[in-house]
Amino acid sequence: MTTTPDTGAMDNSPSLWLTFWEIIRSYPLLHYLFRRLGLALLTLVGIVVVAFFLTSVLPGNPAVVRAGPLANEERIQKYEKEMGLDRPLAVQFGDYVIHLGQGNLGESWTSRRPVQDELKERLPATAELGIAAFVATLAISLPLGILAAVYSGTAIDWAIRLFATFGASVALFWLALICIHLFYYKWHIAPPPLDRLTIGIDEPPNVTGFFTIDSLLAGDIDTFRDALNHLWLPALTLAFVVSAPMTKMIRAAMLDVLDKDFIRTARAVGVPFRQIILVDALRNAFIPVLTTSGIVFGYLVAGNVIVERVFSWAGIGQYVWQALDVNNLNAVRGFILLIATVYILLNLVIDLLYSLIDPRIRLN
Amino acid sequence: MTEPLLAIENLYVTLIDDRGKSKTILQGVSFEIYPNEVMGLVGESGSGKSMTALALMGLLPHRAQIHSGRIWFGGQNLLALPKREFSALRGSQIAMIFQNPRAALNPLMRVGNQVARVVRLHQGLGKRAAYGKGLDLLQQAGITDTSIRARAYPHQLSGGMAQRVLIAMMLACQPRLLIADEPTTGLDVTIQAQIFELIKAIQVELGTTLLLITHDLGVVSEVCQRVAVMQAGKIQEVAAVADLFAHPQHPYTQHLMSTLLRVDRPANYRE
Amino acid sequence: MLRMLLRHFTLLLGSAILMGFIAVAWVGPDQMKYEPEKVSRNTYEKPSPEYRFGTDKFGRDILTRVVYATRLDLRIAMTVAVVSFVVGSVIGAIVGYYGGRLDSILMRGVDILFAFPAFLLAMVITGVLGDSEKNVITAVTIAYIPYFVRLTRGQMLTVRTLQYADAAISIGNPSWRVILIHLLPNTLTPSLIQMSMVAGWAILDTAGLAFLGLGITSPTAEWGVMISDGAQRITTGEWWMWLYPGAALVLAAFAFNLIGDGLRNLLRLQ
Amino acid sequence: MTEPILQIEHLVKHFREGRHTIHAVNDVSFEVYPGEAVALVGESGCGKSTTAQCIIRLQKPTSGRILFNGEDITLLSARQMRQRRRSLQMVYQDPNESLNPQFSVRRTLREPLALYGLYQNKTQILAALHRVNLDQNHLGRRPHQLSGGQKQRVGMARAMMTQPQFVVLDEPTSSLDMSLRLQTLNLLRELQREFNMAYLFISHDLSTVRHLCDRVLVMYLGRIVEAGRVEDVFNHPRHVYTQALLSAIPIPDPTVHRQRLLLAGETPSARQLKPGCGLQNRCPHTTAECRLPVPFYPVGNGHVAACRLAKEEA
Repeated sequence: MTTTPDTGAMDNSPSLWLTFWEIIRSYPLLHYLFRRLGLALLTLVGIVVVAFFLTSVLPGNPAVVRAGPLANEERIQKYEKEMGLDRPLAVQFGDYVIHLGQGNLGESWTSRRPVQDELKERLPATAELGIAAFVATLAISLPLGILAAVYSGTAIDWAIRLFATFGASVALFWLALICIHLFYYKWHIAPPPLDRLTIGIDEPPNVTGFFTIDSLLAGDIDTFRDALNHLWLPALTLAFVVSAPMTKMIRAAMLDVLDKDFIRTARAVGVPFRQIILVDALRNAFIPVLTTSGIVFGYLVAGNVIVERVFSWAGIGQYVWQALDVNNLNAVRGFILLIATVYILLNLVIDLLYSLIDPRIRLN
Repeated sequence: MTEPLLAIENLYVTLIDDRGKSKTILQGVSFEIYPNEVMGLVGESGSGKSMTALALMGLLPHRAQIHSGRIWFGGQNLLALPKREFSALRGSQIAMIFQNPRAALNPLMRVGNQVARVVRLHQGLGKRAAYGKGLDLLQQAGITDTSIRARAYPHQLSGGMAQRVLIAMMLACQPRLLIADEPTTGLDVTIQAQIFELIKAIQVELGTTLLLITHDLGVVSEVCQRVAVMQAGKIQEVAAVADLFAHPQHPYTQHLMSTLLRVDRPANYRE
Repeated sequence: MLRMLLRHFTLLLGSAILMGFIAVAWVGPDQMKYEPEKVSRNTYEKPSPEYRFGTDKFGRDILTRVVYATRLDLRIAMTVAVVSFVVGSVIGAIVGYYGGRLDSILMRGVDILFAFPAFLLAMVITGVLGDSEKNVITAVTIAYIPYFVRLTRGQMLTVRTLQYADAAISIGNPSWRVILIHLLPNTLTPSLIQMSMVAGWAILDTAGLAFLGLGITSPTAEWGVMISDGAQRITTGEWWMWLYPGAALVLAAFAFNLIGDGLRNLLRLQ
Repeated sequence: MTEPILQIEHLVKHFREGRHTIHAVNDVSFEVYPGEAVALVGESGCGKSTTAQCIIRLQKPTSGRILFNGEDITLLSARQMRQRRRSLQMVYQDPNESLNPQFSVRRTLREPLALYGLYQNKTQILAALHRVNLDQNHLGRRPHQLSGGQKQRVGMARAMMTQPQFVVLDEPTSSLDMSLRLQTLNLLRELQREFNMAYLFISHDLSTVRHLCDRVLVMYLGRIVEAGRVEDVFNHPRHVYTQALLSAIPIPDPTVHRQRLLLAGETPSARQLKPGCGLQNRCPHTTAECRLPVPFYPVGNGHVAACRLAKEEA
């Protein structure tokens, strides 16, 4: 597209879209954000397509599963028709996308309820566990990572690295079993690994969906204590495994930064060591750690599925596990979209944080 | 004769390389620096001149260890000082600028704040006063529009500009001994000339003692009064600059002199 | 010499453990006095001289099953690591060198795959493909190919700007020689390290899937399957059912991780 | 008079960098004759390396012609260009980066021959090694087993394997220590005499230029500002930029005292170019005339300078 000045009215009134774009482009940060947003949307579209077709090629026929083992051909066909499985795949996809546009993820074929409602019910359980585990992960890996970097090459570093390598090798479900065996079976410190509250204790009134927070909001100390009692062991188990790669990343990032020229300059002009570590090094090390936190998210979510299974925790991990078992396509798709969306949103937030911390991104 | 400001005696430093082998990289380095002089330390890459400087600063990398030797500064042996007291000398008594000035600044901090931080450390001013003082120092270091430039981040500055910021930091330190390790390597020739003029001017004005590390005998001849020639971890010759060029004593120095290329004379082979 | 041993302690330890596992996988099954899937009346036996690791609910010998599982799990982990490495590196090298539109499209695809944790991706794909050894391998391989694509592409982007890339072109190499002969071999070091890491992850993922009842399923002797069997008895205290297969699994993953760390140390030196 | 081996005509190279256009090379023309060593000097970002990359076609020029033996190589296909590369070679700047770390010296040196079907036996490689003062002990070594100077000599040997008529030398001595620098320059000189090659020597180091080259082209902000025989330009620089550049270089002789000509400020960005002399905001002699396009003024003996002061002397 070329604009030739002084040749007509067109040039004096460029299209609204162009003006809009020009305005955005003149603010680098805004421009950057819009580009990131566009890319995120594109990725999401790709994920919808992949999620749909991947699950559609399932060799097992959901109608057969639903009809039960004793059903005859006729009954199966009836279910296929009812579930829309007899139509061409493209039509099914179009249907799915239209529903998606209306915020409708389809119906779960086992419970006959909308998938989005079921996910909404179960998400807080997963989020509560995940966030608790993440906080614990930071509490473990931040000091360990910094210590290992500052004392690199010493016995402290060696021990921390061994811990990290071992932590990366521990099968989460096995660790969970050991924890349950010790803390519940042997020592009776933890409650039985059965969901989020002891049977007989009512769920607190739903505000956030986090039982610990909701019970506090309701002023119900007993429920809070019970919720916390159920939460700590799975959260710590998960945190142990996730903090292994996190510690490694923090250590590597810190080591990298401590080796930089500007740290040497800061020392050469007499900046105290503590200030160098906590101000100069940590802030700079935060950047690479931030960019890899998608991986940590991956560990958390994948770990959650397993921990939920072992501790019978009624979150979305359990949900998808059950759905996969019976070819509950809409439920699986809903789960995939949910995870992908959260991941993409997370990445957007990371990018935003990134551009706030690092002036080289902000201003280029 | 005046007392030397700094005297290095028989300094041995070993370095453990990646393969775990140790290698002696400084083999009995000894020389003195007298107050108010500009001393050159010249040598080729790997000769140990940067390691000598880092040893003076107590900033040797982890893998390097001082084996033996003494560094006398202000009547104290720096190597015998407790760690804490040695760090207290850094910046206030001895300070150092490095090559690759853009990498020598914290990329996440505005340069004005970096200078102000050093001012606060060494001159005990309040935040605002330190920032104002920092702007003055930046101006002294030859930066124009200081209030705007002080808000810049290092990546927005050219190498020459970044080196001026570092020089402003040195002005804030007002050290008795300033070490400059190849301060213009990587900068353009015309900018190099500007920076050297600035360093010379500041040295004369403040009466700071300067140890200039370089591989360029041209720089030595134009900036320094005395010079130590280093090769393979040893000091081979120490002399006044005029003497060194007129009558190089050590074979290595003589060899260096024979390889000099001069821009003001026709090439050797055509003579 | 002692110093060398100490420096490469992790690599040596990892290799030693792995060698041990390979030996067990190779000759172990022939030495066992029980069959892995043979049912007996001695259910839930505690570890004893007769049953070193005890028995499970069908009276099967846990030790025998752990040994047979070694063969299966190692085979899966190594296949996944090698196949994802080869496929991922070639794709990564080509898109990294040429860049442009092909690169943008492909990397978008990789981003899409990266939006899932590898384990979840493998879980969904296994769920889609159905339960079999081949399908687990396929699923886990697909989940890890993007790692190698991204890694090699990134390496390629760096390497192709180095002067020896220019030199290779300017002495008259055609593009395919520049990519395959000059550049690709110089991008492989990180992928090699990654490969041993992926082997470790793959073994954990395979067992994790089996633990959830996906991929390899009962009654096959597989570590995850056995741990899953044991998990059903977690509240009644038959700890030997899950402890031993889990220990074998973790030790194997540990070996791969040690090798990965050790390789990183070793290759960084050159 | 002989035909030039290389003729650059109105070479222009612009890069896009986000919303900006970098004017790396702006209308550069010169020629190089067989057997001649021509230096292209200037500070970082002046466009000298981009010019070199265009000549050996690692970059595609925005416009302009590059005639090699009378043939415009910007129009050749990739396959045709590969054939021409045999006589058009390059020695790279950084010896640590310009050799494939996986290749032994033998393989590095055999490759250019093998690509043109010229490789017969090991003696060819040994001969090439001897020319750069290395021997058969180095044959099996990989780059990390060689010193910086040895690596650079392998790089030189590689460029000379196919006996090219023309070699671009991209700062081949800038990362070498001073004692190696002279050695390397002398070696380049010998090789040039032996094979009667033409050199284009890209450098920011004027002292090496004075040692090696016959003619010099001084570049600033993507343009050539002064050109002439080395002795003429170094003894009587006519452009203020050349004068400043020469006076900025420290002379290793305490008995020499010079008046230094310091330029104000720094090289402006190559994003927005103003018409006229590139030095107009840094030069103490700037007048209104300098803000208009400045032609080359001849000052005799093929020496030209695009500077107002040169006109008065001409």
